[in-house]
Amino acid sequence: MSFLSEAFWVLLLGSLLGLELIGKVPPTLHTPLMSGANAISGITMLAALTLIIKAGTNLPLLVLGAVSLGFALFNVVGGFLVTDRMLAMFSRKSSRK
Amino acid sequence: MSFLSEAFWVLLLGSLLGLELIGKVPPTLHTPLMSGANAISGITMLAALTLIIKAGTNLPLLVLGAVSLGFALFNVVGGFLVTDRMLAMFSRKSSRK
Amino acid sequence: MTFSEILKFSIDLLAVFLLALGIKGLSKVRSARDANRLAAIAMSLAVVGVLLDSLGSSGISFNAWIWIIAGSLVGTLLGAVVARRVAMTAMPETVALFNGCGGMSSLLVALAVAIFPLSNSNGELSSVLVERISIVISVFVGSITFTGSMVAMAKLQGWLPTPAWMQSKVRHFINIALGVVSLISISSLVSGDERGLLLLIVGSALLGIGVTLPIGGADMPVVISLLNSYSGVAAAAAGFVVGSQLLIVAGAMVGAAGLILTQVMCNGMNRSLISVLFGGALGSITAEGLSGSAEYINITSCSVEECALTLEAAERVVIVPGYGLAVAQAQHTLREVTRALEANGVEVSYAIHPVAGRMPGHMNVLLAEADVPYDQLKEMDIVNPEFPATDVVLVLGANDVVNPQAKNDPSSPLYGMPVLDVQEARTVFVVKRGMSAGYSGIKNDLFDLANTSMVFGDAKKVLGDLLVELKELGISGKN
Amino acid sequence: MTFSEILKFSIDLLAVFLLALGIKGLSKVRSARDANRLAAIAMSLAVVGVLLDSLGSSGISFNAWIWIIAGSLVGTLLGAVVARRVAMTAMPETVALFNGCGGMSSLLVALAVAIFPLSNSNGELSSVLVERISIVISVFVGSITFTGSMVAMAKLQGWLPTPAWMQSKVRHFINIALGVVSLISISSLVSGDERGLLLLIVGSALLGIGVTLPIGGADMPVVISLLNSYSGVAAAAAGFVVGSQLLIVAGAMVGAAGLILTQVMCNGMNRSLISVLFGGALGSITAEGLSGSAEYINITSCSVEECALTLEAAERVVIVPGYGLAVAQAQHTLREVTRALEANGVEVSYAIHPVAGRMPGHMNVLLAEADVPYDQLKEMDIVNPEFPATDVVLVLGANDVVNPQAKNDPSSPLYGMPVLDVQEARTVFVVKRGMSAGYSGIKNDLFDLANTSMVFGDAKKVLGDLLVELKELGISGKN
Ligand SMILES: NC(=O)c1ccc[n+]([C@@H]2O[C@H](COP(=O)([O-])OP(=O)(O)OC[C@H]3O[C@@H](n4cnc5c(N)ncnc54)[C@H](OP(=O)(O)O)[C@@H]3O)[C@@H](O)[C@H]2O)c1
Ligand SMILES: NC(=O)c1ccc[n+]([C@@H]2O[C@H](COP(=O)([O-])OP(=O)(O)OC[C@H]3O[C@@H](n4cnc5c(N)ncnc54)[C@H](OP(=O)(O)O)[C@@H]3O)[C@@H](O)[C@H]2O)c1
Repeated sequence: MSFLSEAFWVLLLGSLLGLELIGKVPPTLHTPLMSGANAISGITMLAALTLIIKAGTNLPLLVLGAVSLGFALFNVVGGFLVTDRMLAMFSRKSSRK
Repeated sequence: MSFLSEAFWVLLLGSLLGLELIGKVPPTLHTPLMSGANAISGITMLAALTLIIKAGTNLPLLVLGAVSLGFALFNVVGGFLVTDRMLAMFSRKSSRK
Repeated sequence: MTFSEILKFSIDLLAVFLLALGIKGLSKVRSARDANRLAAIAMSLAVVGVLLDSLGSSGISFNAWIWIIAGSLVGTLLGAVVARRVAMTAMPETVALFNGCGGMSSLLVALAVAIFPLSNSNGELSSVLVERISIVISVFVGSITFTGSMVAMAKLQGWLPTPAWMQSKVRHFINIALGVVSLISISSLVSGDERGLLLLIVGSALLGIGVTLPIGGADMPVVISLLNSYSGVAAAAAGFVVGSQLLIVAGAMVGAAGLILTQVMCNGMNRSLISVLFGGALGSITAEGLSGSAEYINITSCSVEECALTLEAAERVVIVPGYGLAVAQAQHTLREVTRALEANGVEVSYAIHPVAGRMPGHMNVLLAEADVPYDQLKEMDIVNPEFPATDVVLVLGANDVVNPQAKNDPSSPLYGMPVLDVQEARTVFVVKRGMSAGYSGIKNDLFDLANTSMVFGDAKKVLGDLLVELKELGISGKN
Repeated sequence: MTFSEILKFSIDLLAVFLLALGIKGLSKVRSARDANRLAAIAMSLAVVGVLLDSLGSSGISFNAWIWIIAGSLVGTLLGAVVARRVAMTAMPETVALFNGCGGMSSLLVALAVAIFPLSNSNGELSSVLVERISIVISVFVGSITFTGSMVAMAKLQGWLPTPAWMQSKVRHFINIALGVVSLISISSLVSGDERGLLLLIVGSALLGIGVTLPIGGADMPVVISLLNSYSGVAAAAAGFVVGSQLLIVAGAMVGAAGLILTQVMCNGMNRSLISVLFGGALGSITAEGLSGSAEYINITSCSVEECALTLEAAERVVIVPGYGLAVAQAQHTLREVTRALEANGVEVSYAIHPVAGRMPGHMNVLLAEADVPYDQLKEMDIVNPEFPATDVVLVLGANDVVNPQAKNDPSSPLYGMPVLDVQEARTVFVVKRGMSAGYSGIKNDLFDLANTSMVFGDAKKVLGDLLVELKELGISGKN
C-alpha cells in the first residue's frame, strides 16, 4: 500500500504540475521544447539501470536491460545535444558579424 | 521512512504546483482569491478532527481538538461564504436593471 | 489494502485535484465563483474522507462525536454569521480575522500533539526529529499568523493606532530580539527539551505583533495575503504532525499560491514586498506630502453650482471614484446624481482604476453595492482612449490614480504605475476635502492644470449639494 | 533510515525540482538554453542517485557494471553522433527517432519485468494488480510510441509514401480492429494470463503504424509532440513497474507538458488535434486547390531581370521566406543576394512568420544557418506595421503565411490565422515554381493583386539568376 499510495500522489501532482508548467510558448520554441521534453522522457534509463543492477546472473535480463539502457541513453543524450544545438541557433547572434 | 518520503514528495510537488497555479490575476480578483485561498488554508480542520477521533478519553485533548476544530471551521465556512458574497458582486449584472 | 483505505485514498486524491482546480479557477473572472464552490466541495469531501476512514478502522466514539459536533457547530455558525453580516468594504479585515483563526487552529493542533504525543512515529530518530520540527514550525508559524492577522484586522478597523516608537528604528531591534528568542526556544525544542514551548509561543506571538504593527493600513492587504500564505505553511506543518498527505499538499499549494498572490498584489500597487514589510507606515511620507501642498501654483476652485451647470450641459461624463468616495460612504448619493444625469440624457460611465481605494476591487464592490449597472464600469485600458472625447470628468476622492506624474515624471515614486488620463478630457472636477495628498503622499500635477477645477468638501456632502442644484435646474432621476 | 537512503531521497527530490525548472525554462526564449542544460544535469543527478543507492545497499556486481557500461556507451555514442550530424532542417524526424527509442526502452523494461518478475510486490492483490496494469500500459504505450515515431520519421524523410488505401475510410476500421485486439490481450494480461503479451506487442505496434501512416507530413510535428507525451506516460508506467517515484513524477510531468505543447502547436497552425489525428493527409485537399488555380484572373508574371531592377532601385526590402525556400535549400544563395543589396545601400530585413515552413522555428533555423544577423529577423507583430513603408517585398516559397484571405474572408479555412500583410507594400514579388497552392491547399488572393508580380521558378534557381542580374547592374556583395 505504501509505495502505491505514494506513487499515486506523485502521479497526480506530477501531472497537474506538468499541465501548468508551460503556459504560452512562442512558436520558435515549439521544436526545442518538444525535443527537450523528449530527452527528459528518456528517464526510463533509470528503470533499465535498476533492472540490470537487480538482474544478478540472469543473462537474458541483463541483455534486455542493457539494450533498454542503450535505447534510453540514445534518447537522452541525443535529445539534449540536439536541443542545445537548436537553441544555440536561436540565441541572439547580434554579437557575431 | 515511508510516510516521510511520501510527505516530502507531496510537499515539494504541492509547493511547485502552488507556484504555478495562479499566473496573472486581474486586480479585481485579488481580494476574492486571497479570501478563497484563506478558506482553503483552514484545511487544518482535518488535523483537529483526527486529533479528536484519536483522543479517546483524554479530556484536555478533546477540548483542545474541539476548540481547534471550531477555529478552523470558522475560517473555512466564513472564508468560503464571504468569497462567494464578493464574487457575486463582481459577476456580470447586466441582466439586472 | 482494505476497501475503506482505498476509498479514503481516492477521496484524498480527488479532493486535492479539486482544490488545485479551485485555486486555478479563482484567478479568472469567469470561473471564479464556481471555482470557489468547487474548493468548498473539495474541503467537504476531505472531511468525509477522514470520517469514513476512522469509521472503517477504529471507529469514532460517542464522546468524540459530541466534541466534533460541538466544535463544528460553533465554528460554522460564527463563521456564517460573520460572513453574512460584515460590510463589503470591510473585506480585508474580515479575511484577516478568518486567517488568524486558521493559524490559531494549526497552533492548537501542534500544541496538543506536543503535550500529548500521538503514537504515530516508529521511534526512529529521523522521524522523531521530523515530527519535532513540524510541531515547532506549526507552533511558530501558527502563532505569528494569529497575532499578525489580529493586529492587521484591528489596524484596518481603526481600533489600533500605530504607537510612535513603533515607527522608529527601535522596532527592528525589538523584532530581531524576539526572533532570536524564538530561535533559541526552537532549537531547544528540537533537541527534545520541552520547556521551550511556552517561550516559543510567547516569542512568536509577540514577533507577529511587532512585525505587523508598524505597517500602514493601506499596505495591509499585502500583509494579509502574506500571512495567508503563512497559514498554508502552518497547515502543511500540521499535516506532518498528524501524518496527513492531504493536509501537506493543500497547505503547500495554498502557501505557494499565497506567495505568488502577494507578489502580484505588490506589483499592482507599485510597491516592493521588502518596503511593505520593513518600510513602515507611509504616514511620515504623507506628512511631507502635506507640507508639499504649498507647491501648488495654479489651483482653480469652483462652487457646486458651477459644477452642476457644467454637468447639465455635458453629453459624456466619466466618474472616477477613489478612496475618498469609499471613506465618505457616498456611493449611494453618487448613484442618485448619476440617475438624475442619465434621466437628462447624459451618458455616464465609471472609470475603474485597478488599485483605486484601499483593497483590490474596492471600487467594483462599492459601486456594485450602489446598484451601478456592470456595463457602465469601464476598466482603465478601455476608458483611457475615451477621455479625449469626454466632456466632463468627475474625480471623487481619488488622487494617486489620476496623477499624471506617473506618466511624465521619471523621478516620481509613482512613475511607471498606469493611471487614468483624465487630463485629456475637456473639463475635470476634483472633489476632495482639502489639498492633502493621497496614499503615496505626493503632489498631484493634475490639480494645477488649466482644465481642472477643485470642488472642496466631503464627497458625500458635495454630491448631496449637487443633487439639490441639479433639481433646481429641473433635473432629477425620480420621475 | 540509513544515510544512503536519505541521500538518494534528497537527490531524487532535487532532480525533480530541477526537471520542473528545466521544463518551465524551456518555454521562454531567454532561459531556454540554460534550462536545457539544467534538465540534463537533473538527469545525471538522478543516475547518480540510483547508483549510490544500489552501492549503499546490495552493491553492484562486476557483471552488472559491464552491461551498464556497454549499454550506456553504445547509446551515448550513437546519440551524440546523430545529434551532431543531423541537418538542422531535419529536426522533427530526429526528435521522432529519439522519441521512438525512448518508447522502445520503456517497452523493453516492462517486457523484462513481465518475463522475469521482480520480487518487488508484497503479494497483496491490489499491488499485484497495479503492477500488472503498469506493465501492460508500459508495453502498450511504449510500442505505440516506438512504431508511431518510426513511421513519423520515415514519412518526414520521404522514405515512406502514404499508401492510397490508408487514406480511405478503411483505415478507421483496421485501427479499431487493432485497438480491440490490444484491449483483449490487455484484459487477459491483467487477469494474469501471460499468453496475451506477444499479441499485445504486435497489436499495439501495428496500431501505432496504422494511426500515424495516414497523417500528412506537414502535420507530423504535432503527431511527434503527441507521441512524445505518450513516451512520458510510458516512463511513468515504467516507474510503477520498477517502483521508482522519480520516474513516475518525471514521466507524468513530461506527459502532461507534452499534451499542452501539442495543443499549443495545433493552435499555432490553426488546426485541431482531432483533424490532425483523424482527418488524414491534406494531400487530397491540395489537389483540389490545384484545380482551383484556374480561378486566378489577374496574374502578372515578370522576369528575373525586371525583379533585379526594382530591387536595385529600392530603399527598403523585406524578404518573406517560406517552406519553398527550405525545400529548395536556397538560404545560402538568398544570403548572397541580400549581401549584394546591402552593399548597395538597400535596407534588408526578414519577416518571420511563426509557422512559415514545416516545423516551428523553421525559418529562424534556416536563416541562422545562412548567417543572417539575428537583428534582421523580424517577428510578425513587429514587421506588419512596417509594410506600408516598404518598397519591395520578396516572397520566397511562402504562400499561406501571406494569404490576405486569412484576414478578409470569414469563409476561408485560414480565417483567423495571423498573416503577414505584404500587400501593404509598394511592390510584391512572389517567387514560386507554379500556381500550385500551399499547405492549406487554398487559393491565395495576394497573387491576383495589382502590385503583385510572380517570378516563376525554383527558389534557388531564381535567386542565382537574380545574383547574376544584380552583378550585371554593377551590384555585388563581394567587394
Ligand atoms: N486598491 C488597493 O488594493 C490598494 C491597497 C493599498 C494601497 N493602495 C493605494 O491607494 C491609492 C489609491 O488611490 P486613490 O486615488 O483611490 O486614493 P488616494 O490617492 O489615497 O487619494 C484619496 C483622496 O481622497 C480624498 N478624501 C479622503 N476622504 C475624503 C472624503 N471624505 N471626501 C472626499 N475626499 C476625500 C483625500 O484628499 P483629502 O484628504 O484632501 O480629502 C485623498 O486625496 C494608490 O496609491 C494605491 O496604490 C491601493
Ligand atoms: N511551421 C510549422 O510548424 C508548420 C508545421 C506544419 C504545417 N505548417 C503549415 O505550413 C504552412 C506554412 O506556410 P508557408 O507559406 O511557409 O508555406 P506553404 O503555404 O506551404 O507554401 C509553400 C509554397 O512554396 C512553393 N514552393 C515549393 N517548393 C518550391 C521551390 N523549390 N522553389 C520555390 N517555391 C517552392 C509552393 O508553390 P509551388 O509548388 O508553386 O512552387 C508553395 O506555394 C502553413 O499553412 C502552416 O500552418 C507549419
